[in-house]
Amino acid sequence: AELVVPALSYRTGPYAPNGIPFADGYADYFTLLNERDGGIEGAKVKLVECETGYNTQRGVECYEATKGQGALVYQPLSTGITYQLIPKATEDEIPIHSMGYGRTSAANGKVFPGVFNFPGTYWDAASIIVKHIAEQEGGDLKGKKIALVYHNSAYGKEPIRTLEELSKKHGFELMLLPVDHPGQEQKATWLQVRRERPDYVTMWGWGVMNQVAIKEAASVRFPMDKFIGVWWSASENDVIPAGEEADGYKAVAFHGVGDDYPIYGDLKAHVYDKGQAAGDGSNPGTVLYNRGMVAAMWAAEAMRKAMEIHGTNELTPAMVRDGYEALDVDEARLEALGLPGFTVPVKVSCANHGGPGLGAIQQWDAKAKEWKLITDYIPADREVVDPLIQEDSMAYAKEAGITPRACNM
Amino acid sequence: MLFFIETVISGLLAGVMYALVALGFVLIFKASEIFNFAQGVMCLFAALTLAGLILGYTPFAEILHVLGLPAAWMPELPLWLAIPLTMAVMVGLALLIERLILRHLVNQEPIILFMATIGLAYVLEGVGDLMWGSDVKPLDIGLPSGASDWMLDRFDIYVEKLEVAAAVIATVLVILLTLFSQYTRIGRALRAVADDHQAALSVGISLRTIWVIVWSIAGFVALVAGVMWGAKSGVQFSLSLIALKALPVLILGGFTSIPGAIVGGLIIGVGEKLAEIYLGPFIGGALENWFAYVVALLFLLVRPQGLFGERLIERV
Amino acid sequence: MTDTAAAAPDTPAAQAAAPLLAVRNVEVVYNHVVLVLRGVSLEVPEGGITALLGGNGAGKSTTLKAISNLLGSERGEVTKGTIAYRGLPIAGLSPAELVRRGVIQVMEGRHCFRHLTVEENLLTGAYTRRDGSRKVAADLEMVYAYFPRLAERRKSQAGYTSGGEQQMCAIGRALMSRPETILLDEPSMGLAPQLVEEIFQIVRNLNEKERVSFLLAEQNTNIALKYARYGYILENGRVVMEGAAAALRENADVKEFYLGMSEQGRRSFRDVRSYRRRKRWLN
Amino acid sequence: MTAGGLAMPFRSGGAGEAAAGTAAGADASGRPTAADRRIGPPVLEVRNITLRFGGVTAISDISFDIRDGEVRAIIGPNGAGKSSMLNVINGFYHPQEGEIVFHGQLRRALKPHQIARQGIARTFQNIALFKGMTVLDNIMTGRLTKMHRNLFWQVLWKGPAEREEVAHRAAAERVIDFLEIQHIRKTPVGRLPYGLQKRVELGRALAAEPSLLLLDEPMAGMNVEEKADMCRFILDVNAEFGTTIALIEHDMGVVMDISDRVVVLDYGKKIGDGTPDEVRRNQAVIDAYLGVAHDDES
Amino acid sequence: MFYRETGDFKTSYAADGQIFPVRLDRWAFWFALAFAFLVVPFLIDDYWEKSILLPFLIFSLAAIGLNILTGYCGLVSLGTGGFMAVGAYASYKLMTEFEWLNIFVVVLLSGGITAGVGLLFGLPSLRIKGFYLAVATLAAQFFLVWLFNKVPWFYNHSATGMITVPERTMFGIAVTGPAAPPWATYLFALALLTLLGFAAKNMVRGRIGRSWMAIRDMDIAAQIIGVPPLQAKLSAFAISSFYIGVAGALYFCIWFGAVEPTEAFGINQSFLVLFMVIIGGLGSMLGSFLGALLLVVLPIVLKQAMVDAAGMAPVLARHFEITIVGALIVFFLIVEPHGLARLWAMAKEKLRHWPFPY
Ligand SMILES: Nc1ncnc2c1ncn2[C@@H]1O[C@H](COP(=O)(O)OP(=O)(O)OP(=O)(O)O)[C@@H](O)[C@H]1O
Ligand SMILES: Nc1ncnc2c1ncn2[C@@H]1O[C@H](COP(=O)(O)OP(=O)(O)OP(=O)(O)O)[C@@H](O)[C@H]1O
Ligand SMILES: [Mg+2]
Ligand SMILES: [Mg+2]
Repeated sequence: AELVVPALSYRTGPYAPNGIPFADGYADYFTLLNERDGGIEGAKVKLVECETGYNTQRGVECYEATKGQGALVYQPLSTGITYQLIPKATEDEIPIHSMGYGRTSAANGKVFPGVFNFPGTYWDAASIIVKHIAEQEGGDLKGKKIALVYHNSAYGKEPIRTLEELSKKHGFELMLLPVDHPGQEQKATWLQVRRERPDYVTMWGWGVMNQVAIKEAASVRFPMDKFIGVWWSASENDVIPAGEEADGYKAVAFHGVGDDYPIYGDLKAHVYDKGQAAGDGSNPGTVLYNRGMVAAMWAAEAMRKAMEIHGTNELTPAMVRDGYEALDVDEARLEALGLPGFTVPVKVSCANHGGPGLGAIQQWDAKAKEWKLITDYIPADREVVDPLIQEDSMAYAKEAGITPRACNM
Repeated sequence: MLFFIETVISGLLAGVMYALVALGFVLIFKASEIFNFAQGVMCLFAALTLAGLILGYTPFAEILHVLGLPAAWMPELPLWLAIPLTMAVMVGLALLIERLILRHLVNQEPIILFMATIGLAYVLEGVGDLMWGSDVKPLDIGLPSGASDWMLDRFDIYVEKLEVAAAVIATVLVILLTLFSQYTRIGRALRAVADDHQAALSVGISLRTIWVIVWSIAGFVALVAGVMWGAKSGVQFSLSLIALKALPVLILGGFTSIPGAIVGGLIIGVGEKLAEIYLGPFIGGALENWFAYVVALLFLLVRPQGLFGERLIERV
Repeated sequence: MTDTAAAAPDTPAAQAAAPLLAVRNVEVVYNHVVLVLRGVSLEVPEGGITALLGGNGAGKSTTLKAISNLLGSERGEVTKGTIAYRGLPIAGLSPAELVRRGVIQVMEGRHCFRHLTVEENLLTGAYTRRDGSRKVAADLEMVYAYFPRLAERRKSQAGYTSGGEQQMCAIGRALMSRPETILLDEPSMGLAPQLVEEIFQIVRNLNEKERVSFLLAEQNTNIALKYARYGYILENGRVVMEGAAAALRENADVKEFYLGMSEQGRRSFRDVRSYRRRKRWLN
Repeated sequence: MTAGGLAMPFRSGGAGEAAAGTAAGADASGRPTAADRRIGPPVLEVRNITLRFGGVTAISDISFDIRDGEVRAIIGPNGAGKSSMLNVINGFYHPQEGEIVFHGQLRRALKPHQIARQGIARTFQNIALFKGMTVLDNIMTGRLTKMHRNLFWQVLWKGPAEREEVAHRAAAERVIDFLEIQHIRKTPVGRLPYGLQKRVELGRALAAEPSLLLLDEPMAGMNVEEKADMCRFILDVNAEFGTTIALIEHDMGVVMDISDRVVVLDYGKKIGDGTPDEVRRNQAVIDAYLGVAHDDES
Repeated sequence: MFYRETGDFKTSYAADGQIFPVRLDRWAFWFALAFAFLVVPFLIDDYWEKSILLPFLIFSLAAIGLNILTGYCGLVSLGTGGFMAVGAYASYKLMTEFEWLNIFVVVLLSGGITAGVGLLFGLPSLRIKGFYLAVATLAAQFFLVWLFNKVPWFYNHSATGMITVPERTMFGIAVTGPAAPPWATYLFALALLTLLGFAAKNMVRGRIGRSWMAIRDMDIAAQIIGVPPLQAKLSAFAISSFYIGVAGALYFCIWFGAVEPTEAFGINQSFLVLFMVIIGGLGSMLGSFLGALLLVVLPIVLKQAMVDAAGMAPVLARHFEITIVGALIVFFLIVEPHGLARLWAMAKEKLRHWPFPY
């Protein structure tokens, strides 16, 4: 049997520089499974790439086109496409894994049975950043000012609610600075930062916006170690253009960096050296490549789980959904996969599709040209995040006429 | 007050950056009444080519790879070789555009030509990607970058060095181009072509030559703009979207006026920065984009042909 | 200008020997479907003034545009026949190349460059010239001498000048290229009577002094036949009659249809509301 | 406005048979002469008009009148300000000085389309047809001022809108018959030869059933035969519907033959005004405009 | 001679003024319509619905709208995306504020609201012309999108600014929301398109259409013969916006179900529709449909040919696809600047003469 896994990648368009490494990582991991293990439990994975160009319309077309081929799980890879697909995929009973993006409140498995967004949501990330800041400031954020520089789209607006709640809780002042797509010109934004002199700046950026922001921040002499991005503002592409100046820039992360993991040995032996690497093979070890890989890893594990539950390797999307819901990838399993300590342990449940909500802070070392994790994985502020998720998902349930299912596990 | 001055300066300099892109539009419009939507992509294409050559990318590597041909044989070229080569590519492009598109669309409605340039934009985008790949390419050709420390320490004013350089270059360009179009034989022919293709043909102006010249110059301007913007934000697809930033500048200054591009750029630059900073907090930020257009629109209501554009001749 | 020493242009022998411009059996189709010229043949002798006459839509302008290769820009094409200038086929030449060889067309309907000043318009006429700005300046003065009205309006944009001024501008512009052959399409249109006469004087002048050859399409048959030496009458895309101008002028049909004369002399426009004889050559 | 238009054959459902009226038979002498026709009081008076463009004075202090039912010619050298004068009359140019009296009333500053609705129609020196439309549509456009069905009925089409359309179509067809352009009814005007375009333009103006018709060089670019046709149309319109006509023309033969009175402009100034014969003898006019050309022609 | 009009005489002006004067055309049209209504619904699946038919129907509607403005009235607008956004957000607000409103009414009302907005943004067209106007309409594009992105009231204060369509039914069958069967959404859109298509044709062939075309072809002459420019231009803006608004509402309600303004209604959408209109044929109803069809189907066909049939890598295919689409656009413009509709007309003219060349 074949396991059909579509990859809605975007190797073209304004976000291609980010889309390419992710797509490569995602593809290479499955290639590795096929080449090294002969697939998952004997079933080969068939990766169907479909180019979306980060465009919703094309995303939907890709969905409809690949759906018929027996697609088992979708990684929509854009907040816009995720929102699109949530109702459709739910109707079609195909699981979606929007890993660390998409609709945050989909973490509520009762309302969104088919959508998974572990290991952490934007709201988790926001609270982790605030926690980190609090730690830096010795625990007290009263009277501090934190600015959010965000991509002026659904994606960028996600953390606002949470940050507002957090500012109430901690007594800091929140300053919102939207940046329009594509974000090449951010003079006004950074002049405002210069004038208002916030103590910290956090960023929900994407694409060219990230690197311009980091450059501009350096130009207005904003201290880099007080500038913290979400995990999508944390790739090499974003910091390298700013050169030395980017040194010290921070971001949240939910997986390890670099290629210092046993799996890279296997990848080299079974994939790269056989000339099977996706793309031009220049991306292994980069942040987004690793992220593609971790997404593929969880998908593979979920399928394995599904086979275990249903006792067959002829999977249907619904079975894979069950696999996701029963997913449990702990340290030991990661070790076995050749990815020790690569990411946070994940245990999904019927009610919780959002995972542990852990994130570490990584920091850019411009001299060595590499990211380093500088903290342990920090848990999100569940006290703030959970009620928000509850509220938002229930609002959706009401609007869409969904009766939340009961989860008694 | 200091902050206000700072904002204005930033606005002026940002405006110059827009003007650089707008210049390319003006040139082509002036010479053929073609509203060249591909100008933005031409900036991208020029910058991509330059960056690709400097960084030693092999053109069409992806295709060569698929065909099983060697796909990594280009050396990293030095700047003094890469720039003329890029210019040669742009001239070649101009030739091709004339040969394959313009020649067949003589005497057509402006909107048809406009559409053709959008088609061209697609083609260039696709070819650019095929040729050089779609990853971000840093473009470092030794232009100054970052804030001017001197200004910052001395006056506490934040000025981007790159943009000052851009301002100087833009000024020189504008002066040269104005002289060229106003006082040379070719310049006059350019304007004649814009008015009436057929009549221009009938007096012996070769549309082909004129178009190749103009598109080559526009290619050169695109290269300059592409280099400036590429140095600022890396060379990648988004570069082509700066065209949208240039449009309000264009209508404000007037489609046919080279100095208008600069003046328009300055007004738009300052206007949008002031709006974002002083108005943004009250009505929600990220209003730069539409604000630029609204500023332009307001000017147009007073002068429908832009500040320096040629008057629309309405007679019966 | 022309340096070929030719025989006196008026003698038929000279005409037969070396037609400057020979159009043979040309067929023109617009838009791939509209057949407009159905096999037109004509000749322009060196140093001659040849008139192309005919009613509206007969195909005069189309013939001229076919010669000057301006059809392409109107989606028309020559589908049959040959056009030769000085014995060489000119089908593949660009209009610019033709101008360089000395053939220039003054298009019907003025076609001035609206945003250029009158003077700039005239200067574009000299675009192909390589003989230095002094000569160009001298010719500019000559044009101004021909058309004093243009001198008065030299600094205004052509788009804002009156219809007649634009017509003068278009003709003056063509003169600026120092052509050896001019294809003149409706030069008299919209010009005051005095000026019409002047324009034809200029034509005759250029022809005699500078040995410029002319092919002129003209509705004003009267004056055209007065100045031309030879004439073709075109109807419905075909040449229906040709002959020396003097002969044509005496032809009864021509008199009736193109000169507006009846047996009693000039007919008043007030009286023409009666039945008209049908042209016998319109099938 | 056009109360006298009851007899107008172009009017929807009108009775006249224009084409028949002009066709065969009627010999020259049967035609009413200028004296027989009812030439009434001035419909339009132009008083002390001055029009400047920047430094250029196109018209300076010109006054004349146009009487009801007459054919009034405006002549003058190129650039004299004739077209500008028409533009002033139909409101496209606004003169700096002077006033216009229309039907005995001082005319306010109006928009051109409002003036059109008062019954002034015109043709243009450089043909201004709607190039993308067919001959029929162009002529129907001339009747827009007379069509009134609102959007709702338009969308519905069946019913009032269609009835209105058909009625006006009939009127347009009468114009087409009158001008003998039936065969090109459905041809896009851009493809027509110059002379026919001029005729269509006249048709468009006629379709509006104007009381005052302004013609700017209607016969430029035509040969004698076609000019004769055009004259016939103009005279018929004038004679049969009493339409007042003001016309600019450079062909003196035409002007002298068909106009009742002629006003002569020369670089913005009026240098003559009177019957064709008077004007022909006026030395100032001969110097400025006619030259000697006219006389040795015939 | 396959295509003949001979013998197809008209005896009344009404008959001459009908939409398809030639009998053969008329039959073909009614046949196609019957096929679309009676047969297609039984054949379609999700893929056909979501990737081909709905986009085609909806973009046809938008193209008709833009054609009214650009093709018939000669005003080039690049604000189509913004106006579609107005339609979408209007329908969302109407649906959520007045839950009892029938979806059909909602869609039409959304069009009406868009018409109002269009009217407003049409005002500058009285002074500004040509490309100046085209660029100025971008002000509408950017402003509207910004507005819907910025003011939480428009998206009912949802966390991300995304709007999601609630389920609505007609005759007891869902036509919006994920549960709507493909044939239902298809028929809904088709019915609207048919209705509005006829309405548009009726407008453009009558008084209003002529005044638009007069303004388009030569606005000064139009004024001088009595067309009030204010009325003509504003009505074109309003009616065009109505169509575009309806298209926007359908885009959101039955095609996508969830949208965010910055992407779904970005400037690319404006260009896409403009393409359709120009490639199809300015000032031609048929052209609007042909243009929409071509630009909806072309990328899909190219993609399938390259990826599925030829086995090319999707990225490479995408690069080629952009290049080829661009090249084809240029190609079509060169072959016939007046669009597919004219090409079609010329083909018919050839058929009429066939087998003779002229
Ligand atoms: N671009 C075109 N497309 C289609 N038909 C055309 C085009 N241009 C001209 N024609 C047709 O060709 C025929 C000849 O036109 P042409 O302009 O040559 O006539 P002409 O003799 O110059 O008439 P006129 O005296 O009115 O200028 C006309 O019937 C006209 O309809
Ligand atoms: N809009 C305008 N702006 C500037 N100058 C103008 C304008 N309209 C007309 N003129 C000038 O006014 C003068 C009169 O022009 P007008 O068109 O009325 O002349 P005309 O008598 O119709 O001449 P023709 O017989 O050549 O058509 C001309 O010199 C012209 O250049
Ligand atoms: Mg002609
Ligand atoms: Mg005039």
